[in-house]
Amino acid sequence: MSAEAAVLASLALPLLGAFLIALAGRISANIREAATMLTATGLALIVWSLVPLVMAGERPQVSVAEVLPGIELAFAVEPLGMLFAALASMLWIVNSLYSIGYMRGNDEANQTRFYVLFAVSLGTTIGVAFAANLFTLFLFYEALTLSTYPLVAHKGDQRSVASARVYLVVLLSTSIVLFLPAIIWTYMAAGSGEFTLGGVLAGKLEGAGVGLLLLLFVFGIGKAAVMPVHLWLPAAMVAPTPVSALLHAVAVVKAGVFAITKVVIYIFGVQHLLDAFVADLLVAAAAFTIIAASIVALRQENLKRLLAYSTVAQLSYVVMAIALLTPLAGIGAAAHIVAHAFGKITLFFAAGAIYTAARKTELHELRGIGRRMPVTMSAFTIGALSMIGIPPTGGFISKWYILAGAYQADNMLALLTIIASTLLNAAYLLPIIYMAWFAHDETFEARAHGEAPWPAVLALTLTAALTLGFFVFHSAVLALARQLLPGF
Amino acid sequence: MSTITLLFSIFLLTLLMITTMAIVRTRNLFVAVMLMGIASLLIAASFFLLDAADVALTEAAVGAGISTVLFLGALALTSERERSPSSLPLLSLGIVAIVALIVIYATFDQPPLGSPSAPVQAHLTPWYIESTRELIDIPNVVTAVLASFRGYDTLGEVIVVFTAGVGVLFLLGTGASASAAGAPLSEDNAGLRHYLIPRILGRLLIPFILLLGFYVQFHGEYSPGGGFQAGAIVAASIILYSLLEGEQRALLVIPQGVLLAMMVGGVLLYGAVGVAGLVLGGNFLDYSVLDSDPVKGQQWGILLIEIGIGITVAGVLISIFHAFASRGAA
Amino acid sequence: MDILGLYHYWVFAVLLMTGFYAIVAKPNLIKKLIGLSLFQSAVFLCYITFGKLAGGTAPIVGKGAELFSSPLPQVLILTAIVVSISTTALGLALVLRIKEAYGSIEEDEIQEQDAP
Amino acid sequence: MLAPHLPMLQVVVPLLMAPFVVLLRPRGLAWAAATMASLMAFAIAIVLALSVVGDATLTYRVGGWMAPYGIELRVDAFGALLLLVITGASSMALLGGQRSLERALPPTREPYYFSAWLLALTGFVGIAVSADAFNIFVFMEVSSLASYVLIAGGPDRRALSAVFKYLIMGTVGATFYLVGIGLVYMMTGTLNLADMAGRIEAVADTRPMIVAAGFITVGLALKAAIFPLHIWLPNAYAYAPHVTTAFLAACATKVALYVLLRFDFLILQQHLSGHAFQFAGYLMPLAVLGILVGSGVAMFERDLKRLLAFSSVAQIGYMLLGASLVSVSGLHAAILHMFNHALAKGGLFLAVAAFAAVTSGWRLEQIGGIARTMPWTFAAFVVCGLSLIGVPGTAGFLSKWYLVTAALEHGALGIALVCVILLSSLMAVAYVWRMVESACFAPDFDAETDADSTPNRDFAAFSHLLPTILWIVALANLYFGLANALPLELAKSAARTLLGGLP
Repeated sequence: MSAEAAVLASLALPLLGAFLIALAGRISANIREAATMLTATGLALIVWSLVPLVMAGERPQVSVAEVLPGIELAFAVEPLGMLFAALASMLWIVNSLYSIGYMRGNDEANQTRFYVLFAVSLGTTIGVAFAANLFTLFLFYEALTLSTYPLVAHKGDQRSVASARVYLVVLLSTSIVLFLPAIIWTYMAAGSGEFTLGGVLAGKLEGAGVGLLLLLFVFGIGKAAVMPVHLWLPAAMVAPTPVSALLHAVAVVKAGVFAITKVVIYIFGVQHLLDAFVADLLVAAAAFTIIAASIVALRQENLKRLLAYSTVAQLSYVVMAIALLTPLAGIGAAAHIVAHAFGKITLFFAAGAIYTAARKTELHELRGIGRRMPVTMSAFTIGALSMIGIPPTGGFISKWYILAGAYQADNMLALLTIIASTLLNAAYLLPIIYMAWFAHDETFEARAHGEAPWPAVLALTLTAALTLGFFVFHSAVLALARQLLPGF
Repeated sequence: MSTITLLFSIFLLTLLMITTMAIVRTRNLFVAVMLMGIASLLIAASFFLLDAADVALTEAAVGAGISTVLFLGALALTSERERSPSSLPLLSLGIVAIVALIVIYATFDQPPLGSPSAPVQAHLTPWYIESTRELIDIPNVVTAVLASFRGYDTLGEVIVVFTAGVGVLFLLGTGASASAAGAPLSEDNAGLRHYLIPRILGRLLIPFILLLGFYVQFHGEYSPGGGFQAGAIVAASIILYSLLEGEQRALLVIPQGVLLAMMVGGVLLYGAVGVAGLVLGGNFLDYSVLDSDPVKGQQWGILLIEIGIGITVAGVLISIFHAFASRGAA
Repeated sequence: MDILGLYHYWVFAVLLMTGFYAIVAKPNLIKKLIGLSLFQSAVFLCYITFGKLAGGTAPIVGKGAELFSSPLPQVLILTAIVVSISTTALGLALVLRIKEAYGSIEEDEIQEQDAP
Repeated sequence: MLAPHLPMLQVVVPLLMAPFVVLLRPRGLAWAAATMASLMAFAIAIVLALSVVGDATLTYRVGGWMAPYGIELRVDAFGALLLLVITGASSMALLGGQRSLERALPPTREPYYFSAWLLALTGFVGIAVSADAFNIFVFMEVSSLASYVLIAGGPDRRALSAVFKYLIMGTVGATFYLVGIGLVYMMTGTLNLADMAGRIEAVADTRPMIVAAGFITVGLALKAAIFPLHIWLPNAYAYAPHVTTAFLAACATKVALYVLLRFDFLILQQHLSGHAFQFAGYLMPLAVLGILVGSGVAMFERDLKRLLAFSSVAQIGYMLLGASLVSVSGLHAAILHMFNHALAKGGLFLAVAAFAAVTSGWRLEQIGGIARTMPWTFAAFVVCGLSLIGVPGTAGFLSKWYLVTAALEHGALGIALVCVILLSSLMAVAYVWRMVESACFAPDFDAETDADSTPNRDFAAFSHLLPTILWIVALANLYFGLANALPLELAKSAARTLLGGLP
């Protein structure tokens, strides 16, 4: 299969899979889930087959249609997109495994719809990853919002419908009111929205306009959850946990920070931003988000909401890293996308497993749960350590690079923020771990459960292993990220 | 125009304005409809003074005749008195006054009435008069323009009439056709049969009205008249007949099915003439190709489409009348 | 001649607005249709007026006359009259159905009935 | 051999089929004949559209008489695009609407209804191909009278009062137009549009011309339901039979707007000094108000069809806004939006027709849970809804994109306009999502507890043709969101023609 065909196949396969899952859903649950696993595996194989090519410096490109004059629906695989697509497709396999356990364990309704929409969401995520220009990015960005909306509203009760409404309104309105005008402005100023190394705006847009446009992008890409447009993310936590895990810890939110990264590197151009002295705005916004979200997380009672605020903070790490505009920070941003994905998906898997096995969602209910669910809580601990950035977890690697990048940029604000937030992370995560392992729960019914169904446990074990593994085996990710360096 | 006609014209128009004011003011709808008939006749007379004999004839037949009958038919089924409005509609008066002033404002730059250099007279008119003589060779230029030069408009006009017929039948149904055809004639639906004088007079009149209709139909090329006027006049005579003899008798003379066939047939005849032009190598509605002599062809075409118009108009108007009348009976 | 010409146009304006007034201000549906009829008649008068040629006759050639009023406005108005009566007929049919459905032909009473 | 006659056949085919249809008695036959005629008209429209690509113009002399003496037909890119919309909407609505109409109409009235349908189609295409001011009036009346009939077939009595209002306002509009062209005719002596444009220069600054421009604009604005003259539209659309609404919502007001744009740009603007400024000065605020008020009312409307009707008022505002920029790019956006909006709104109303086949009504709470009973139909509904919002990848996005870029050419004013467009897009998200939420998450509506609705869970009445057609329309929304060469080319060429070959 040629590289171009692989790109198209990676976009088409999830949609085809969705169709097959819909058909299989009419026959039996087993065939449907087999179809899901098959689609996920197939997608991962295709996407990963592209990795060696991209590492070797190739950039496969496909243009599908010219939608507007000079504006094409086109795809191009570059290192960052490759990284994102590879990450999402790999985690989809694990997540599908987890979903089987979770959805069956909780006897959820409308499971076929769930799997179909999940496949569609993954397809659009790949579209975001491989987008070759702003228009294509925007198209798949919106499609991702719309295809995940029903997943958020999955339960269909009043609370989830209301939360799903918040989700949709925040994401759609920011994208329409800020992102779209920013795109149009870019096309009008630069005459192109093609992702080009070194940017397209240099010499086309100067002065205050650069800052304004950057802000439009950053707040328009609501999926990156920079405060105050983060509101949708806690709201999205009403969704079934597999959705929160893969989509709202990896695919959707990473699509946001990924889009910002792409805009900074390929639309503005690092040099251009440095010349315009506007990136500090972005650093400040991200720093504020990190600190504020961490403080809010401290006050959460609900485990998933706590994790959501933690995600908000961690996303801004990536945004801040990229805004530092130094090579080391750039590598750190890419590494953090991966490391945070592994860690956070593990945490969500654990939260979901606890809910499935014990119906527990609030922090105070977790007393002593480590004894009844040792595997799950071990994984949770690894994930939490990675969030804080303690070795030997993946979180340490990415934080290290970001810290180094901040030194390189001589940016005191960033340095202080990272240190402060590490302390805050520890402050809200370590008590949970302590409580789970060392506190005692006296109530009788609390003891009447063990681990979650085996597919779920297997999945969270795998991701915990990945979190640990990333501490050692991160050279491939860094190699991919280094390919971005000519942009700095 | 002599001074006398000028004065007469002004007199007519003034009378017309007074009549319309009265129409709007009166609360009695029956009076309003009757005054409408008078206004139509006044307008028709003005048209005649302005050299528009064809239009005058049509306005008299349609405006004063058919339209009055329809309004009366509707009044019989609703109510004759208009409720008095709750307040004086100042807003409406304001809007109306402003638009009136704008229209009057427009009049000050107009070319003076009757000037031969006015664009209306100078641009197209001479060509029409010349070409009618040369290419069509009938005396009535209005008929020539109507049926041939702008025959497509006239087709549209027939379609409008047909649409109105379809619409009224859709809204009101074909009425009592089912019962009327077979049922014995009942006494309460017998029109004015018990009144001797109108009945005798009416019976005497009907053949003459019909005859007038056919004359207007077939003499339209030479003098004012044509399919529309003829259709309206024929319809008027049938309507008079049904008023005198009752709905059911009228439906016995021309049954519902025939009326429908007339509505459809007239349009199709017109369309067929158009398509024939197309098939014979000309454009749609090109009559010249209908005969080896183009002028003859034009005359044939005009004759045929005028018949088509007449049939459709008569069919539609009579159908509408029956639909209204049967609604009352039901 | 000028005076007459202008007078015709003014009558047109007055008729137009009398009809328009009946349409917008009268709640009775039949009165509205009467107004509509008047409104359209006014336009007919306007067209025929500017088709008139001083000293001309009806455009029927071959009677010795050489000056003819323009036939085109007359043709247009023939069409317009037929359009007008068609609209009136359809409007009246609607009024009959409205009367059957609502028992009234006054606009405000109908609106009251529709307001839940 | 037929090729040169196609502009004429476009009108003649539905015109001559209409009387036939009245005679077809057995159930279904009238529908079949009307559908066939409509599909033929659609085929002709496609051929015409393909043959005018690249700034070509087809003309036809009816009766063989040359313009300006006879009546001329003229099909340019703008007309061809509109023909596609009209005939396409008619064909799709007829194909999908058979069952829905069978339920709505008593069998004896069916032939009249379908005849009126073809007459309305005749009227619309007649306007689109005509190059003669008075001929446009005649066909406008054909289409209007036929539309009144189509709407009056609605299921309850409110249809009647709505039609009466439409009839009065529509006739006033047409008569205003007649007064306007009468004044122009008086000053120029001609009715042919091209001839008129040539002769208007000499009388450009006279008072009757200014008043004529006013009358024509107001009259056509009434017909096009431009805010605030839209008040006839919501009820007329809401109470008409669903299929009628799908047809008329897709093309009726656009035809009037088409005439308005042609008149204003081809005849008045290029020859009256300052007219371009007046046009923009009067119509732009109306367009903006229409957009905001229409969307705003739609956000709070509970009746599904009224909601969509108010959204139409807003969408007409978009088209007008594009036109009132008086630039090629603005017109281009406006004309493209005519096409795209027809796709979206036609599909939405067809979906309502499908919903109504199984629900007891079409208030928002009555379609509760419809997504569960009719998932495919609902999915198509959502696609069309997204196109209405202007989500990328759908046809609606493209016209919004062009509208925004066109507005941005106008500096500070442009930025204000962009804000309006974005704001109303948000409002569109809100009202589309209210429908989606009701359909997905509201509890199944219990007809027994609702006094004024008739319980109607009659699945048998629901044919498979309608969902198929709906999906064709929905896919067209997606297709023209990505591969839009034909409408784009036509719209561009139309915009160029309207602005007289300006680059």
